[in-house]
Amino acid sequence: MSKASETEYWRWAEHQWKNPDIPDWQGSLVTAGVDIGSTSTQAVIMADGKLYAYSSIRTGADSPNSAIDAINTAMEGTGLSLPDIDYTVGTGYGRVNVPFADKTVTEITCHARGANFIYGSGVRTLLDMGGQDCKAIHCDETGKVTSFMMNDKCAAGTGRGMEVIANLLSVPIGEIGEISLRVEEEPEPVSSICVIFAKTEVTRLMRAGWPLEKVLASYCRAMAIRVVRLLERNGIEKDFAITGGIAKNAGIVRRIENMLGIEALKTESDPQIAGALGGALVAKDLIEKKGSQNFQKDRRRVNG
Amino acid sequence: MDSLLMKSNIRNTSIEEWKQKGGKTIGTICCHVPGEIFHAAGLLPVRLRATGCTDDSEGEVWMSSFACSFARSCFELLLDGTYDFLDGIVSSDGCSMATRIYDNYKYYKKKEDSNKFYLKDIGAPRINNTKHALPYYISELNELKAGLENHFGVEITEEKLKKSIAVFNESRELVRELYELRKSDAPVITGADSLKITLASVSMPPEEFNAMLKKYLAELKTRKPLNDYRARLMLIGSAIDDPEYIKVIEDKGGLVVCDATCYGSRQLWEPVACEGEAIASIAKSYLDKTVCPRMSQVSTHNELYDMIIRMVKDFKVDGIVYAKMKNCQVWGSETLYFEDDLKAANIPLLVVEREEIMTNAGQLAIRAEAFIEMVEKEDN
Amino acid sequence: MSEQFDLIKYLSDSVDSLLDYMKKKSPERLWMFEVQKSQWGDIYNAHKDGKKLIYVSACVPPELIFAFDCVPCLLDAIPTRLASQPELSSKYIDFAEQFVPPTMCAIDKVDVGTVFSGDMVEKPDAFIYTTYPCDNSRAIYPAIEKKLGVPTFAIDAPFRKDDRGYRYLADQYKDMVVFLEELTGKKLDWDRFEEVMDISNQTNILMDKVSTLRKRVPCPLPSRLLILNELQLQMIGHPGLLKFFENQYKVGMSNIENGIGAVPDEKYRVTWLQNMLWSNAGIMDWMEKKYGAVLIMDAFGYQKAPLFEDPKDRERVFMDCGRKALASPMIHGASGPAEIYLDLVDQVMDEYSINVAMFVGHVGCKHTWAAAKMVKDTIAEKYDLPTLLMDIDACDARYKSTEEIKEIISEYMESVVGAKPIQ
Amino acid sequence: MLTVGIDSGNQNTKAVLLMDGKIIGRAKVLTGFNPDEAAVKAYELVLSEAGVNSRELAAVAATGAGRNMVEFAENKVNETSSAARGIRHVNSSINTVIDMGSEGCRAIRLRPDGKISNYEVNDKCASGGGTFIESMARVLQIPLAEMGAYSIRHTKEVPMNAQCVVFAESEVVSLIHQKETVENIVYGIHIGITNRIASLVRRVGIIENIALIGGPGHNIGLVQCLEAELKKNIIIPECPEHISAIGAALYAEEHVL
Repeated sequence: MSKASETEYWRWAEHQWKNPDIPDWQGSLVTAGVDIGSTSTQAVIMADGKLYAYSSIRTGADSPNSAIDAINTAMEGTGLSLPDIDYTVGTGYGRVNVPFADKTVTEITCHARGANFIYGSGVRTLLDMGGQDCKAIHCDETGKVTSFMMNDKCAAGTGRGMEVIANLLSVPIGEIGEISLRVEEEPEPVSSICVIFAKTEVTRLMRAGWPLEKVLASYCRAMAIRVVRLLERNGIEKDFAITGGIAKNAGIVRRIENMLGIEALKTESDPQIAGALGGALVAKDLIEKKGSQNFQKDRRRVNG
Repeated sequence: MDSLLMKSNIRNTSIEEWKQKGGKTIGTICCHVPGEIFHAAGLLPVRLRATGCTDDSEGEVWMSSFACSFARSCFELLLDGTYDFLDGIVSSDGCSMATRIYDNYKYYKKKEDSNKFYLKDIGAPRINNTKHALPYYISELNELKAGLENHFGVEITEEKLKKSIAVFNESRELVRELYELRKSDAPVITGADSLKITLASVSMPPEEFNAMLKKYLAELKTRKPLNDYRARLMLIGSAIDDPEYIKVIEDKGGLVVCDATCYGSRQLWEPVACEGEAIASIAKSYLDKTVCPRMSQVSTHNELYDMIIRMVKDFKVDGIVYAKMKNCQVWGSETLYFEDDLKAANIPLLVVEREEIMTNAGQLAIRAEAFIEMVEKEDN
Repeated sequence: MSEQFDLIKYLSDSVDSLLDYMKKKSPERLWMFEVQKSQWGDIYNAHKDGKKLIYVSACVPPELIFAFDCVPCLLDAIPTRLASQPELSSKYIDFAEQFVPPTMCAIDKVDVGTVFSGDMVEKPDAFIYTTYPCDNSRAIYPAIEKKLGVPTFAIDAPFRKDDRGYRYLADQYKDMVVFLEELTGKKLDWDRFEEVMDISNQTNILMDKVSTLRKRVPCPLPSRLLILNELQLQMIGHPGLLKFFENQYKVGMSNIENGIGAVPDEKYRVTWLQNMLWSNAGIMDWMEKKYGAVLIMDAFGYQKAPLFEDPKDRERVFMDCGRKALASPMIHGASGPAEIYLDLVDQVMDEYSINVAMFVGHVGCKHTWAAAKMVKDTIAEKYDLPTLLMDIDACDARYKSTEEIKEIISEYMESVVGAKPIQ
Repeated sequence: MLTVGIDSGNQNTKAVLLMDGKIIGRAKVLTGFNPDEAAVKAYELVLSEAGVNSRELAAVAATGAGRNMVEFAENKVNETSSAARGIRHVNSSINTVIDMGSEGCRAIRLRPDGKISNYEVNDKCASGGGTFIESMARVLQIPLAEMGAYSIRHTKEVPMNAQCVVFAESEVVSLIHQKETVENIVYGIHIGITNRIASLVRRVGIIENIALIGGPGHNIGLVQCLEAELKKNIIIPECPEHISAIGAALYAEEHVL
C-alpha cells in the first residue's frame, strides 16, 4: 500500500545560507524568525539588523521538530547556539509550534516587514502565496500592513495545488513555471482550480493529447487569474513584490505581471524567507523598544 | 433558572415557563416585523435565528447550496424541532433569503393538518422617502394586527399597543445603557457577552428581560474592567447571531466594542416615538430607523455609513471587521458604497467571508490576529 | 487599449452587420433580427435623434417612457445579450468582482461592470429603477445611481402581488410621470400615451396568441424564440416588438397549416423552470436535434400579461401598469412570494403538456434555488414527473462548458426520461 | 452469451465479464493518462483470467467518466444508468444507490421496476468523493484500506469541518499536534464526508434498501457513519467497485439482442 518509493516531484529543494560578509556575530544583537508554513519551514537569523544566516526545509509531520531542525540548520557553521539568540519570533501557520519562540506574530505582518527589507521601502503591494492560502497585502514605507485580503473557504489556486499537479504530471515543481512559458499562445485556463477538480481537468487535458507545456500553461494561467482578482480586490499600488515559494515560479509571476501590467520587483535574495525574515525584524524591534540595556532573556523554553 | 446570558439560547427557561403557563409564541423573521404588535396581543414574539446550529444539511436539501447559510440553518432548526414551541411565524420580506425560510416552512406545514399554526408574511418598503411608503406599510401592519386578532381571538387595543411600545422602548433604553458602558477605555463587558444579551432580548418576554438586564447592568458596573485587549473593534455585516464568532476574534485580543448588525445594535437604538395612532407610530419608527442595506436607496447606504463613522468615533474603534455572509448580496455589496470612504477616513477594514456554521475558526483567527497586529497601538 | 470602448455602439453595429449578412443569407429569418435593431439601434441613436436616453430596470413601464418620446435602455438586457460572447461578458464580470461578491448574479455583475468600467459611453439623461427583481439588483441599483450621477427616480415594488401592491405601484408611477415631465419639460401627452398603450395591447394579445400556438402538439415554434420573450420588459409599446410577434405568429400559423412542428420529430416537450440559458442558447437547438426535445415554454419568459383595459381611464391605466409590471417575464415567477412562483410552474406544466421538467438553475438566482425543492415536489406530486436540477450560470459561460451541460442533459434524458439519441 | 462491461473511472478502470448474467471475471487497473489503453489492459486481463477468447464475446460496453475514450467498446452507457442496472442485477431489492467515485458522488433513486426515478450529483466541490478520504489517509500516514478499521475504534467525535481537501489536510495536521488519536480523527473525517453524502441522499428521498457502491464501499467506518446518519441499514454488494461495470456488461448484452 505504501508509496514511499515514489519520486516526490512536489518537494522543494532544502537549502541553507550564511552571510559571508559577517564573520562574527558576537557582541551583536541576534534575533531570529521561524516561519512554519504548511509545506515548508524557514528560519532566519539576523545580527544587528543584518541578514546573517537562514535555512529553508520541509515541514515535517511534527511542527516543533521542524522548527528546531530549521533553526539548527540555519545555525550550522555560525558557531551560534540557541541561547545566543536574544529574541525569536514564530510565524506562519504553525507559529504556535515554535518551542523556543518568545512571541508569535502572524505571517501577514511578517511578510510585509520582510518584503520591506528585501525589496526596499517602496513596496506597497505584496503578494504572498503559501501552501494553502494566498494573501494580498498593502503596506506602508515602514513595512507595516495597511490592508490585506486572503482567499476563503477553499484552497484552490494555492501552492498545495501546484504540488498536486507536479506529482500528477511527474514534473519537478521547480520546473513547472519555466515549462509553462514554452507555449506560443496562451491556452484557455482550466475552469476549476479546486485542488481535486483541477487534477481531473489536467488529467482530461493530458488525455485529450495536450502537450505538457500547454497543460501547465493552462493551469498556471488559472492560478494567476485567481491571484490577480484577489490583488485587485485589495487594491494595487506600485511597487509590487511577490514573496513565498511561488515567487520562484516564473510561469505564475510572468502571467500575473502581464495581467496587471506591472512588473514585480526582482531580488537576489530568497523571496521564500520573507516571513521568517520579517519575524526576525519584528523581534529586533521588540527588543529595541524594551531598551537593549536592561534586556533580559526571559525565554520560555520548551523541550523539543 | 437560566442567567441572562443563558437566555441567548434559542430554547431557554423563559420560553419554557411561558409555554407552561399556556402562552403562545410567534416566530418573527427580519426586523420589519414589530414585536410590539404581538406583545399587545398577549403573544410572545421570538425572533428567528440559528444560534448553535451545527448541521444544516436538511436545510440545504430544501434551500440548496446557493442559499445563504443563515437562512438555511434557521430553516434546519424549524425542521429539527428546536422551534417546536412556536404557534406561528410572521415574516417580512427582509431579503429574499429570509422570505424563503417562510415560504419553505409554509409549504412544509401545509402538508400537516391544521390551520392552528399562524402563518403570515407582510411587505416592508425598501424605499422610505416617498409619501406612499408609510401608508403602505401601515396597511400591512394593520392587516397583521387584524389577522392576529382573528386567529388568536384577542383584541389589540390602542391602549395595549401603547403599553407594549413603552415596554419595548425600555428594552431599547437599557440596551443603549449597555452599549454606553462599552464606550469606556476599559469596558466591563466583551462583545460576545453583549451579543448574548441582545440575543436574549428577542428570545424572552420583554418585561422579564428588562428586569434581568437592569440587575445585570448594576452588577456590571462593579465588575473588573477589561484592559488587556490589543485593539478595539467594530463588527458589521450580515446577520450575526453567533457569540462564538465574536469570541474567536476576542480570543486574539480584539475587543469588539460595538457593531452594526441585525442582532446587535440594529433594532435597539432609537425608541418608538408614540405620536397619534399606535400602529402608525410603530410603522413610522420601524421604517425610518432601520439602517439595513436591504433598503434599496442611496440615502440608506449613506445613513449606514454615517452611523458607522459615528460609532467608530464614539466607541474609539481601531478597526472594523466586516463579516459578509456567503451568498448574501444585501450586505455583500456594501463595499460598493463605503469601502473607498472608509479608506479616505483612514479607518482600517477587515473583510471576512462567513458562513453560519463556523467551519474553520482557524481561518477567522488568523485574519483577526493579523488585523489586530495591523491596527493595535504601538505601545502594546 | 487606451481608446474607450463604446459598448452600445458595438452592439448597434453588430446588429447592422448581422442584418446585412441575413439579408443575403436567409432573408426569411430577417425579422428575428430586426427587432434587435429596434432595441440597440434606438439606444445608440437616441441622442442623435434628439431623444432622451433613460436607463431602466424591470417594472418600469416602457409605455410611459415611450409616451414621453424617450428611449429606455434596460440595463439587464445587456448581460443577456452579451452572455453568448464570453470574451466580453467575462471582462465585465471580472471587473465587477472587485466591488461585489463573486456569488452575485452575473446579470448584475455585468450591469456593474458595464457602468463602472465606463464602456457605457453615452451618458443617460436619467435613471429609473425599481426594487425588483431581487436582492442582487436592489444591492447594485443605488450604487449605479451614485456612479451615474444623473436624475434618478426610484420605485418601490411591493412584495405581494395584490390590489394593495398594484395601488402602491400606481401611485408611484404617477410620480414617475411628474419626474418625466420635469426631465423632458413636457406634459404627458395623453394622445400619444394612448397610441402606445394600443400598440402595447396589440403586442400582448399577439404574445398571448403565440403562446397559445406553443400549446399545440407538435409545437409549431422552435425553442429558441422563447429567448426573446424578455424583450417585453424593455420594448412593450414599441412597434418593432409588435412586428416581431406578428412575424412569429405568421411562422407558427404557417407551420400549423402545413401540419408540421417546428422540429421535425417532436418527442419530448420540455420546460425550463428558472432562468433562460443565455450563455449557452445553442443547447436548445442541440436538444431538438439530439432528442427531439423541444423547449415549449419556460418559467422566465412565460407570458400572460394583462392588458390596458381602458386607455382612456386615466386612473385605471396606472393600476394596469402595476398589474402588467408584476406579471411581466421574470418578475412574475422570480420575485415575490414562492407560492406565486409555484403556481406559475403549475400553469406552465399544465397548459403546455410538458413531459420533461428541468430546473436549469442560474446560480446567481439564489432565492429561486431556495425554492427548487418546492418546485420539484410540486411537479412530482401533481404530474408524477421528476425534475432535473442543474446549476448553470445564465450569463457567465465559464461556469460550465457546453460539453458539461450536454453531458448532464444527456445523462438525464437517457437514464431517467428514457430517451434515445436520434442518430 | 458473453459480454464485457468496462467502467473507465477517473482513477481506476474496472472490467467485468458476464456469462448469461453471471459474473465470471473481474479486473481493475489504474486509468492513468490514457483511458483507452487502460481499458484494453483491463479487458485483456479479465478475458485471460477467465480463459475466454475475445472472439467468443457478443458485445462490449463502456461506462464511467472516460467511456467515450474507450474506442473499442461499441456501446456507451452513462454512469447513472450503469450503476442502476448493475445494482439491481446483484440485488433486486435496492431502492436507492449511492455511487461514490474518486471525485464525485451520486445518489440514485430507483422505481420498483428498476427504472431511475431521479438522481442527484454533488456540485462544484469534490469534498464528497473518495479522493478526499485518500488524501486524509496520506496525511495520517495510514493505508487507505485501514481507514475503516481505525474509524470504528474511535472513542469520541472530533468535529472536522473543512470541506476543502487542502484545509482538511491542515485540520488533520493540527489535530495530530493536539495529540488527538488517529482513530478519532479518522472518525471525524468520515462524519464530515457522511454529512455531505447524506445531503445528496436526502434530496432523492430516504427509503429502505440503500446500497453503497464504488471503492469506498469497502470502508466499513464510512458505512457505519452513513448508517448512523441516515438511520438506515446500508447494503454493500460483494464487489462494490465493479457494479457499474456489471451494469455496462448488461447493457452490452441487451444491445446484442
